[in-house]
Amino acid sequence: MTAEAHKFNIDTVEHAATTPDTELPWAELGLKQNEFEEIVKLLGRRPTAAELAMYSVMWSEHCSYKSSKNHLRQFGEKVTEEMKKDMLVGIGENAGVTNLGDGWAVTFKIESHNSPSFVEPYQGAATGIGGIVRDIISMGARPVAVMDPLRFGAIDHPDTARVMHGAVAGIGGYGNSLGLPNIGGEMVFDSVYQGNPLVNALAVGVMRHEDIRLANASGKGNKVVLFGARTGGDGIGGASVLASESFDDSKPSKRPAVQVGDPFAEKVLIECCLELFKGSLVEGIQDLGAAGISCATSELASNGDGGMQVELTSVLLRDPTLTPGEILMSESQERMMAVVSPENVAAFEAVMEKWAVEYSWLGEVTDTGRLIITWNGETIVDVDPRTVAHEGPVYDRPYARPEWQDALQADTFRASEAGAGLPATGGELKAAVLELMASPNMCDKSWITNQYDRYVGGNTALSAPDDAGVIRVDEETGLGVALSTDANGRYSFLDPYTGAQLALAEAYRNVATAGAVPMAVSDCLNFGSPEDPDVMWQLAESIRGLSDACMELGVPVTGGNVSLYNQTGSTPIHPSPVVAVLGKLDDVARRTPSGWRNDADGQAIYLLGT
Amino acid sequence: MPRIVVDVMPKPEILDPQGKAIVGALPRLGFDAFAGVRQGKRFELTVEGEITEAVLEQARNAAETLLSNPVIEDVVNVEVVAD
Amino acid sequence: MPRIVVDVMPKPEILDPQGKAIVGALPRLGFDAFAGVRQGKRFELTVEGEITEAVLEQARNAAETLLSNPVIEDVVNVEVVAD
Amino acid sequence: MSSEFPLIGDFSPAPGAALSGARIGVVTFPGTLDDRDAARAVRLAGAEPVALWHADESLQDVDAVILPGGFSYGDYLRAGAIARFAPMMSKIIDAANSDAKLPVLGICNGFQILTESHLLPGSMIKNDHLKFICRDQVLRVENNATAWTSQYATGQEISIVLKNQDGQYIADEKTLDALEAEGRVAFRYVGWNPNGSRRDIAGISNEAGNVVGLMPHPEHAVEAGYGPDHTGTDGLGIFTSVLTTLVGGTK
Ligand SMILES: Nc1ncnc2c1ncn2[C@@H]1O[C@H](COP(=O)(O)OP(=O)(O)O)[C@@H](O)[C@H]1O
Repeated sequence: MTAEAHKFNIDTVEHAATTPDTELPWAELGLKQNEFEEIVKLLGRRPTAAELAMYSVMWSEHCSYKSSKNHLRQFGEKVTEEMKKDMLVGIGENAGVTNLGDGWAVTFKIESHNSPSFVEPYQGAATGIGGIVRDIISMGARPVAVMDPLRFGAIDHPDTARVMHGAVAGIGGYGNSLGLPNIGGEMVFDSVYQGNPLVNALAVGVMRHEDIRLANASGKGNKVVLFGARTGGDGIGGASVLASESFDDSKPSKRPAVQVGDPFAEKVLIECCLELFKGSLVEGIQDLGAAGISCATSELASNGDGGMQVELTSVLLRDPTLTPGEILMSESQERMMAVVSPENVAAFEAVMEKWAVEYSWLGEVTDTGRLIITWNGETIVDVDPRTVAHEGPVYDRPYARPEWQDALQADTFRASEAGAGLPATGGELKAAVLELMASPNMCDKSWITNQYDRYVGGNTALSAPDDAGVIRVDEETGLGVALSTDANGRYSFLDPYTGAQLALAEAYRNVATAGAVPMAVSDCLNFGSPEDPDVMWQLAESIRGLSDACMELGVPVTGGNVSLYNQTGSTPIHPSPVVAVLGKLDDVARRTPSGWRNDADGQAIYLLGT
Repeated sequence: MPRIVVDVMPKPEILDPQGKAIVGALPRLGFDAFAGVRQGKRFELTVEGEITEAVLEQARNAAETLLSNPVIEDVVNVEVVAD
Repeated sequence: MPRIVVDVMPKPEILDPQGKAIVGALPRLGFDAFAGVRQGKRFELTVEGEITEAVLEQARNAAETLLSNPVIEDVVNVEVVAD
Repeated sequence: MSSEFPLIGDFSPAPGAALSGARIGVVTFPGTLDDRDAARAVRLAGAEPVALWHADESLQDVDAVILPGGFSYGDYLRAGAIARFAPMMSKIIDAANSDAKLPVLGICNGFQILTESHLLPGSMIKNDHLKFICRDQVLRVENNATAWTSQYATGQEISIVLKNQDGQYIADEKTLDALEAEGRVAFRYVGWNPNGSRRDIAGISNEAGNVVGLMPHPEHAVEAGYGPDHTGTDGLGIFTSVLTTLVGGTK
């Protein structure tokens, strides 16, 4: 064995088989006893340190959806054939894809980056944009716009300025540098978000049908490549127990808990990927987000038709002290993994050199059905990739309507009782309107939107302050898309079933009033701890409400994200299902801006609806 | 006038995109001697009057609270410079 | 590993918007000892092997041509730092 | 990718374009963002856009060059500082200074690259308010005798898009006096100075008038519906100006 192999006390599969009684830090890595036992059962032996690292991140709530999966199924079940007719790729891939006609397709998705944005608002929000944009690229699309629904604590709380200005600057700093127009979002202040701001990010991309790419590794002998930024210790600060793979007492080296984004690297990555797609140089592709290489290798392998063999020492490192387990868990940004057939290797490398993007070949697709990861030739991971990526634990968490729900709903404001406070004269009415308009949640948002580039690309037909953002897709025909995101945590708190429906209805209306036909939904479900039956009820009701409403309106959910454990101590945030609706315009020239037009003198005003 | 210099650098374990871009550019200009570059900040604080220990203490505090972001940066130096 | 530190500051006659913002913020945080602040850049160049005079000369050149823009900035310092 | 439909803003000359026969290069650096937009503006003005790659050394016989906006090399170090050393820039600097006086336009990051290259005097520092700003901005055309402004009237006010983080134009007093005395201030901000630029300067030219740099983005105001206030097309004049210059005409 080389000195390199001895750099760490490598825990090989062979070693694991002969040392069944080694104590493993599964609890520190967030696994429950039953989950650890399940891993031992699946493997028929104790996991190696590297395997433990992979299972622990992939079976986390964030990656496995273990608390929400049983409920999320409704999005796939409550759909008619009619709703499916334009769905080219549904839930389960990096992002859903919807047919726009004329050979065009659109993909969009919304995700959360809540807790990183509380710790370090600028970088947390910036990397939130970076992550969602990579999801869109990995579908084969050119990203064309972003949106940012935001929720912060009370506007007059001393910490709100830190989080809010940092997050807005980070979203601008990253999104502007990528050349993606920001076409809308939300800004809500409420003390329930004080210790738990919601920083959600949406990206939308367009492609020709034939350019759609999926995250799968097929074709024995095809090569696996990692490209983009080097792998550092980012995001594994919390899992420092792995710094010593043999779990002895040696001191873990420093691991950053926050990630710093490099928008320039991501912009180059976008162009580089588009050039790969144009030349049909990749068979499958996956972005690296949470759970990094663990996620990319296990998902690519389990979506493919065989297995995968990877040599982990081939990964280019920013920090040479990283251990195999840490390399597998690292969340370093601006990386992608692709599967390339041998005849395209040279052409692939030429594209990398042109854009000066670093890459390294890690291994290849096999027909063994196993994901095998070696460290200097010694096997440190030997698993069925499906057990890592798709067959993790699923929980039917108990839930029940909270006891306090009735009292909450009964606590209403009746004008007749509180009459004294209502405006009676024209002057009072005016004062009330002015007060409302000046309230933090209603007042002008241009201090935010002026920090975002809304023009880049030259295809923005509507953006703030309009109800929906509109982007032209085809310059010849004017074909385009409209997007809006909405949520109201207070409504959802009062009645989660109806609240989620209202969020959908609002986003749907915003898209429709822009002149578009609503076609698809993506959602970001921001809730407290699923281990709290009250919160679990809110989540279950919201999903039931949203899926029922989608069926009613005939728009399918094509993707989304669940963010749980948004709470301070035992106090959860209000249930906040952020709903994004995408619509289609045959010609964006016919879009309808909101607001009175200067040339509208003398035109009639109608109020529609009930 | 005497000044207090405060130097702030990105933490070593944190990605420094600026330093990375500079490292990439140097060899193209014929500067091949450097293996790595990190870019930080240098602040010069001027003081009217004398730099007492109390003033220096203020500078150290300001360095930790306002001039650096302790999540991603380290204050590597706070010193008095005369010229 | 020994490093070469290059310090670059905005020219004195140029208004430095970042420094100005910091001067404004300091008293609000109770730091009242400072009359002015200027924000510049500190680069740390790492070298594999020894820092010879030739390497130092490269660093000086890089400082003047790439790391600073003489229209707005001065290179105030190029020195070897050991640790 | 099929070629019959251009992917959003792909460079493909519109049929029937290039009536003037002019070929205008648009340079892409790593991190350039508005190259597709600049190419579209060239096309709408009636010329043929030619994509130029920063690392190449051939100007491909173009008749003029645009350095578009964006964040070349992330704007790391200083905006435009690293891009200035690209091989393509050496060619452009030579061609701009040659007897042929190649017309060169730098928009935003392109303007920053031109100052870093010393094709234009002065420099850009952070906006005085330290934030990125995106807004519809009114400019006054101060000099219509440059290669890129001949289609405007001197004193004409135009509304185009402004978006930048490091847009505060500065130069020493002597340089500023000289720029004014020689009529080399091409554009000034009107109504409000959005970044603290000295003497409200939004754009300048070199002595010969073939090299122009400006912070705001004319390429985002060339198509009704996608520019300022959903209607503005005031930016198109910049691109038609250079065509007029190339065929030797004036307004
Ligand atoms: N964080 C944000 N990012 C981008 N755009 C935003 C953001 N917050 C609000 N906006 C935009 O500002 C405009 C006004 O927002 P808002 O007052 O929430 O509108 P409405 O009440 O009509 O939903 C909308 O166009 C919205 O998309």
